[in-house]
Amino acid sequence: DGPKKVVFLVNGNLGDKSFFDLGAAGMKQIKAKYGDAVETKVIEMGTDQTKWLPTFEDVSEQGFDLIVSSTFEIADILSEVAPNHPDQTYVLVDGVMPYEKGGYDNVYSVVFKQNEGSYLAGILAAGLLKDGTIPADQGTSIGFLGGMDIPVINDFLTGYVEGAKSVNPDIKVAISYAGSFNDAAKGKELALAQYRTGTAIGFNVAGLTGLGQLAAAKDVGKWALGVNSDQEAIFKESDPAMAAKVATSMVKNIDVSILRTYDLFLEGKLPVGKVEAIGLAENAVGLVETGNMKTLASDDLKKQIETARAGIIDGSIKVTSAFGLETDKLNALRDSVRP
Amino acid sequence: MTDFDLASLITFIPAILRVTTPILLAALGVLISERAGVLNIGVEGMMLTGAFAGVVVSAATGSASLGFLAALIAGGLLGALLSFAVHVLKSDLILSGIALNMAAAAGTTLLLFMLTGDKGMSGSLSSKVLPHLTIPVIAGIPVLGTLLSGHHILTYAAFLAVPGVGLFLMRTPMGLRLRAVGENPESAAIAGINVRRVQIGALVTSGVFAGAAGAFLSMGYVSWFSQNMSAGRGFIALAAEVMGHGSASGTMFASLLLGLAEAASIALQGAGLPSELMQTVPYLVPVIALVVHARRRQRQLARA
Amino acid sequence: MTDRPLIAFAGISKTYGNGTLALDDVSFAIRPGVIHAVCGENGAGKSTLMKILFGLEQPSSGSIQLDGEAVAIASPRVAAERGIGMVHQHFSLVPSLSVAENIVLGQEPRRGAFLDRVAARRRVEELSRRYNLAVDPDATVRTLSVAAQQKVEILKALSRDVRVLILDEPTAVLTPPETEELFDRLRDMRAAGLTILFISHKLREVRALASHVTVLRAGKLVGDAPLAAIDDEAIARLVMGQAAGPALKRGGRSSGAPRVVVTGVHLKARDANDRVEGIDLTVHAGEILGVAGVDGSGQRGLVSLLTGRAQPTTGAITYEGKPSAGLGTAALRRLGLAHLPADRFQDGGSKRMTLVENAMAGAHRLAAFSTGPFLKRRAMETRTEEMIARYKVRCPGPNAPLSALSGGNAQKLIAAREFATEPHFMIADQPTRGIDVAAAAFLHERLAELAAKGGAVLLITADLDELLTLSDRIVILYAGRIVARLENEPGLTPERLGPYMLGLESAA
Amino acid sequence: MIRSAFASFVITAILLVLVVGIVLVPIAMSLPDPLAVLDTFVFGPFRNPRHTGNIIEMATPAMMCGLAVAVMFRAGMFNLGVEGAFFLGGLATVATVLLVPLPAFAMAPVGILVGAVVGSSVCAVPGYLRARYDASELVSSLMLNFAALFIGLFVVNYFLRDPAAGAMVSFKIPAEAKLPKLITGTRIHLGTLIALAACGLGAVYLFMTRAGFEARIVGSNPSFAAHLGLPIRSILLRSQVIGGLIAAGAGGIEMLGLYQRFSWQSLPGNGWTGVVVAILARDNPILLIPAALFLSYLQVGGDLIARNFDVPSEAVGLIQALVLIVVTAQAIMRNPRLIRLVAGKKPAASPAQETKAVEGSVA
Ligand SMILES: Nc1ncnc2c1ncn2[C@@H]1O[C@H](COP(=O)(O)OP(=O)(O)OP(=O)(O)O)[C@@H](O)[C@H]1O
Ligand SMILES: Nc1ncnc2c1ncn2[C@@H]1O[C@H](COP(=O)(O)OP(=O)(O)OP(=O)(O)O)[C@@H](O)[C@H]1O
Ligand SMILES: [Mg+2]
Ligand SMILES: [Mg+2]
Repeated sequence: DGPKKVVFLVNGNLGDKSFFDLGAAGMKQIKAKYGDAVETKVIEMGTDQTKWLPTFEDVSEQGFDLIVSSTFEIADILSEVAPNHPDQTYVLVDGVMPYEKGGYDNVYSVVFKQNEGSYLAGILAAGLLKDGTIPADQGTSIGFLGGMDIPVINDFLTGYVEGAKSVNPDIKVAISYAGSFNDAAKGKELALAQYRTGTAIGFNVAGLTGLGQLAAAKDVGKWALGVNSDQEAIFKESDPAMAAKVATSMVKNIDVSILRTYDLFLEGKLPVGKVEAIGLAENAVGLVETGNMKTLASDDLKKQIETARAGIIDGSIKVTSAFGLETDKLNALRDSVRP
Repeated sequence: MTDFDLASLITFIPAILRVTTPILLAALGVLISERAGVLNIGVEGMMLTGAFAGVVVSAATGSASLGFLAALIAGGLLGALLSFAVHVLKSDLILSGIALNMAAAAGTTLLLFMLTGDKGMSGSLSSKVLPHLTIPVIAGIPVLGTLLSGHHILTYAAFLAVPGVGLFLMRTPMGLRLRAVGENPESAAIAGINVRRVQIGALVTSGVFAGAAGAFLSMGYVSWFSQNMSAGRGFIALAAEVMGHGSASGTMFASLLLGLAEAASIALQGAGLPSELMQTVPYLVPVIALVVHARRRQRQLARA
Repeated sequence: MTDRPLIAFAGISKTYGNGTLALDDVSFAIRPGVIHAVCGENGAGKSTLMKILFGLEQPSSGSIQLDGEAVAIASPRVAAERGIGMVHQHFSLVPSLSVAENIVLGQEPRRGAFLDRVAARRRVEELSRRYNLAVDPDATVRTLSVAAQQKVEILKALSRDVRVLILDEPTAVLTPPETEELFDRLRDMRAAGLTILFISHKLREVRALASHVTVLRAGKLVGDAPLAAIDDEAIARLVMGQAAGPALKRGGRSSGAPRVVVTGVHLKARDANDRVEGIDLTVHAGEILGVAGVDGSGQRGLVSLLTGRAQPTTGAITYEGKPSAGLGTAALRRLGLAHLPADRFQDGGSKRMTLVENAMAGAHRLAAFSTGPFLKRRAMETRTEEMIARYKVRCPGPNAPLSALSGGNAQKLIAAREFATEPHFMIADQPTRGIDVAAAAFLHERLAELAAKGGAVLLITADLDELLTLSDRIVILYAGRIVARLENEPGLTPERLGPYMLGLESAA
Repeated sequence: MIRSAFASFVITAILLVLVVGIVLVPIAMSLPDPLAVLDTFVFGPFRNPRHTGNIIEMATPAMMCGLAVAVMFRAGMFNLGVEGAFFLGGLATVATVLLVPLPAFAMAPVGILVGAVVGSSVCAVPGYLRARYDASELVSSLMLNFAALFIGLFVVNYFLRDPAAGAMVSFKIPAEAKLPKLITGTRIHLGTLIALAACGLGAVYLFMTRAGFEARIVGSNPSFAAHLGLPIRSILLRSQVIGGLIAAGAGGIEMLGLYQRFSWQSLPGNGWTGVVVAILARDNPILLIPAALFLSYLQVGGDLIARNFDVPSEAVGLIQALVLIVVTAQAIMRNPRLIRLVAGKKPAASPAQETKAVEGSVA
């Protein structure tokens, strides 16, 4: 029979520099690896949520072998569509089906433990301050710039704060939310406000808004931490001075995991009807260690990060997740590090 | 952020000016169109397109000035396009403006994708930025230096444009004609003025201002273009113009107020209040200011 | 003077977008250096023809020849280049601009890139002196009285180098001395070689000024003759298609109880022209009280007080014995107030709404036209059709927008609405401004009839013939005060009123 | 009347073919099967009942938001609060059905009612500020839209958030609260009937009631309204409250009709759609229905080609923008010669300069 058909449904628009772009990159990797044996397709469903269900229904009838989509919101859509198409296989990235209620034997969910990767980012940020690599006159606290006050963003925050606290229990973290994912100018302004009030290094988790932090870091000569993809690499060619201020990026290898999903699917080993949570152990999240970090971080600090990684993998270190965390508890965590 | 001493207040001022700049530039554009009777709802789309053109052309030519020029031209062309829809096709003004915004959002993303293979941002293009200006002597003076020196060139341009636009509207023959056309097109036509030509000119000029506002975002604030990066500033500019009651100075004060509210909400992030509530500040302050202002006007009228 | 016509209309027809045939194959010629009058009923097509000559409308067919050469007048700009100026029936000023700005608009004096305000002011002052039309160049037009705006209009037309001046009902709101002055100036201009096209419903003015008259009726040319060759009655017959009815006899009514009593009323207004500086006034049932005065002597303030749009700063108004303090327009209208406003399109109606809607607004809450919250559209339409028929409103139909009506016809419809409520107290503010003779006579009958039935009428008018024809008593306003109270006895003439109106005498 | 309206429709159809031709044909030509692309765009929405259903589902909030805009525009109010009212109405409806213990049958009606009342504030507050202080309703409504968004997000985060969910969304809307589906195989729900009824009632209100008549008088000439002694302020306020109630009610209906949870994290854009629909329909409530259906048809057709062919969704956005401009192009649509050509009859009078009226109310 002919080539296999895989489709990735974007419940928004491409260009977010985050899950959607990474998902599309995963489709490219599948195509690159399997060539003519596979047909891949990416469909943008847009931001109008009422259009998502009809698109899933259409696509489910078009004979795809694998239908991939991402984000938690899609779980609700799949819970309506998947039972009606028992022969169709679905993959939900960064979201979980309510398996405990039974059913959904045709959906494979995979979630990323971004809190684990962020824990390492927190160690790096706090460590750079503690060991004086970033001198105290640049600032004494670290920053976090979130797109919105929502669980998937806060999952980065909890790990980041806990990682930093593991280095310095008294660390202060300036936390801002932009309220938008595409306003780079506002992201820059928020980052500048943090830098102005004593932040020396900040972590942006805000899509296109977050990139504004890089411009701010360049302007004031302080430091930024990228997210999802290697943000140093984005500007390496076009703006080396800015790229030089990205200490590292906490990557979330959605692309790699989508390719892995397809590999497993071909082998007949895809664990449908289940959720897999992948993190440091699976190399699904982690820090970019080949860029600025290589020269910036001391060997001690790198060692400390390695130790933490091992601890998380072997379970001796537990990182709090924002999923399922009550608002009160989250507020308590944020209050504990307020500058 | 509790220590609101003079020093932190002064460091706060450049932030206000930065936030105000794109709003003010766009609002002056809206002002010109509004006084000519053709309210430019498409300012958001023109801004976005200006931001895009600036980046692409400066990357292609290696020249920030050419990029900036392209941003102005792109905004002006969209103004001409809007005026084509309104004056030649005789489409509805508001609807054409909304359609233009839709088209600009889609068109810039599409072109970006065609040029870079990326729909999100232009990070792979080495585009140029416009400079910040240090004013020789003043820069050295403690407080005054922070206030007056070191801002982006377009920040100076925006504030200098205020008396420029004010003078243009109130003191030049062209401005007189423009106001006459906006207030009473039939009378203007009777006076031998080509209403259509004046309105076309106003929309093009309005687009040029919007293009400059866009260039500030992509060649000032940051050094790249990203999807929908105007992020609603065009509508804020529309509000600023209306709050300014049709005068250039009023528009400037309204823009400054909006900028101040936004900058304050940014500075107050991390004060421990829910971020959502902090984010309402930039939108509630103008409403309150509007009411206070309107009440004062009412009282003045009542007293007169 | 040559015999070659300066302007020749050749077979001009005009059909408006809504299908109204406003002009039907009109041809006539105008010789240079004359004052040429154009007469006709409301809606006859006079303004349309002038707009075509001025480039504001394009003819559907036919052509215009200027100096024997066929010209296409595509816009007012072209008209101005050809030396044609026009004073419009409806104002064409920009309210927020100053007098000087309005006058120089389109041909501004410059100093460098800027408007030369000094030169503009000088130009206005010079014009104002030359034509003896006093205006304040720095005043904002919005604050001017209608008469003052009319002067600005005329100055604006004269400010261009014109050889042809079109005046579309320019005298409607001028006082007699002002009108006489204007006529003198127009005669001077003719002597200086200017050709003047003059539209008026007042035969007396036509005769006093013009040497030639063209009459239009329902879009057709029905008469074109030197004035020397035609008598008034013949013109009236041409205008109306029939002989005029007998003129109304003045006075002779007996007045009843006081209906509206104004005592010691003051009104502070932003605009000095609207201020009321202490007025005592009683309008009785069954009488018509005429109010004379140069426009801007406090009439607007008085009207806004009487209609409830403003409350007196001091003093009191009683309405059928009850104090009206705090009552708004709606409450007063319920008590029987009606008001024919001076500016018919600004206050009297809505151009974009249909005739039915304009005619029934206000009455729509009556039981005859609504059940519960709902309107009885059929009844409203029937009623409007009756009004249209009774008031002879020339219109495409009851569902046409008001904007499609000529000025006079719109006024008739609005009058029909205000009379329909059988008011106890009617304020008629310039009720026949711009209305043709027949329609004016008709409205005069309505006012007289209303008074005869016991209604109280306050008539504010700049037309002293009208004032003297209708009023039982006359008060004269000057600077917000009553300077004279006169019984309208047979000997009273416009000349006697003049000195009071100009504030030269006082008898109160 | 009917004939020239019909002529307008024929002209529209011809124009659309032209526009789609100009933009889509070059794109389609670059693809393997250009005819299939055109075919899908034009006829695709009617091939599958589900897609036809999508048109109607999408038109439902568009009609109601258009009605809300039309009611306010007719009173001369340039209130853009429909966007925020729709959002807040949806939120308050969901909050009511989640937090208030209600018998099953009362959930939807009470929820929508509460949603309508709460959400209407985004239109009513600017309305009040305008009526009371003469403060520009354009500015305050534009600003309050965003304020409503962030206040709404705060409420979701602190009061309605399902901690078991991985996104900032409310708990699930109970099944009993959902609006019943009308046609199996589609998602068309009771809300569509409500929207149609609302448009009918809107026409009755504007053209057949005293209150609507008075609102139109105020909207078309406030001085005339003052001459008549109409209570202008309360009429202005009333129009904006009605507009707000309709818009917010639409938000609630949308939630209970099509959503499982409250999950908006930004303004959903229905307010702008409402403005577009109202302008297309020239503020006529009955014409809102075809206008909304037309807009949704374009959307569904565009989505279908973007989904099934290599046509970027942005190209579809461009086509839609162009179509909007062309269908309101009076130079073409109301060209007397064209209309005569199609209808064989003289065109009706065109109300003078409608754009001017809108501008006037902005100032
Ligand atoms: N920022 C400014 N700096 C210096 N001069 C200004 C400035 N803004 C305006 N002016 C001067 O004031 C004049 C009035 O301009 P402006 O735009 O403020 O109109 P305005 O007369 O105040 O309008 P309004 O009638 O609404 O009050 C201008 O012609 C200019 O000479
Ligand atoms: N813009 C228009 N659209 C449609 N019909 C119009 C328009 N302007 C005028 N008409 C119609 O054309 C006819 C002639 O109007 P015109 O204004 O020329 O009359 P007129 O002789 O000046 O009357 P009046 O003495 O009342 O000013 C009238 O029936 C009028 O209703
Ligand atoms: Mg001012
Ligand atoms: Mg006329």
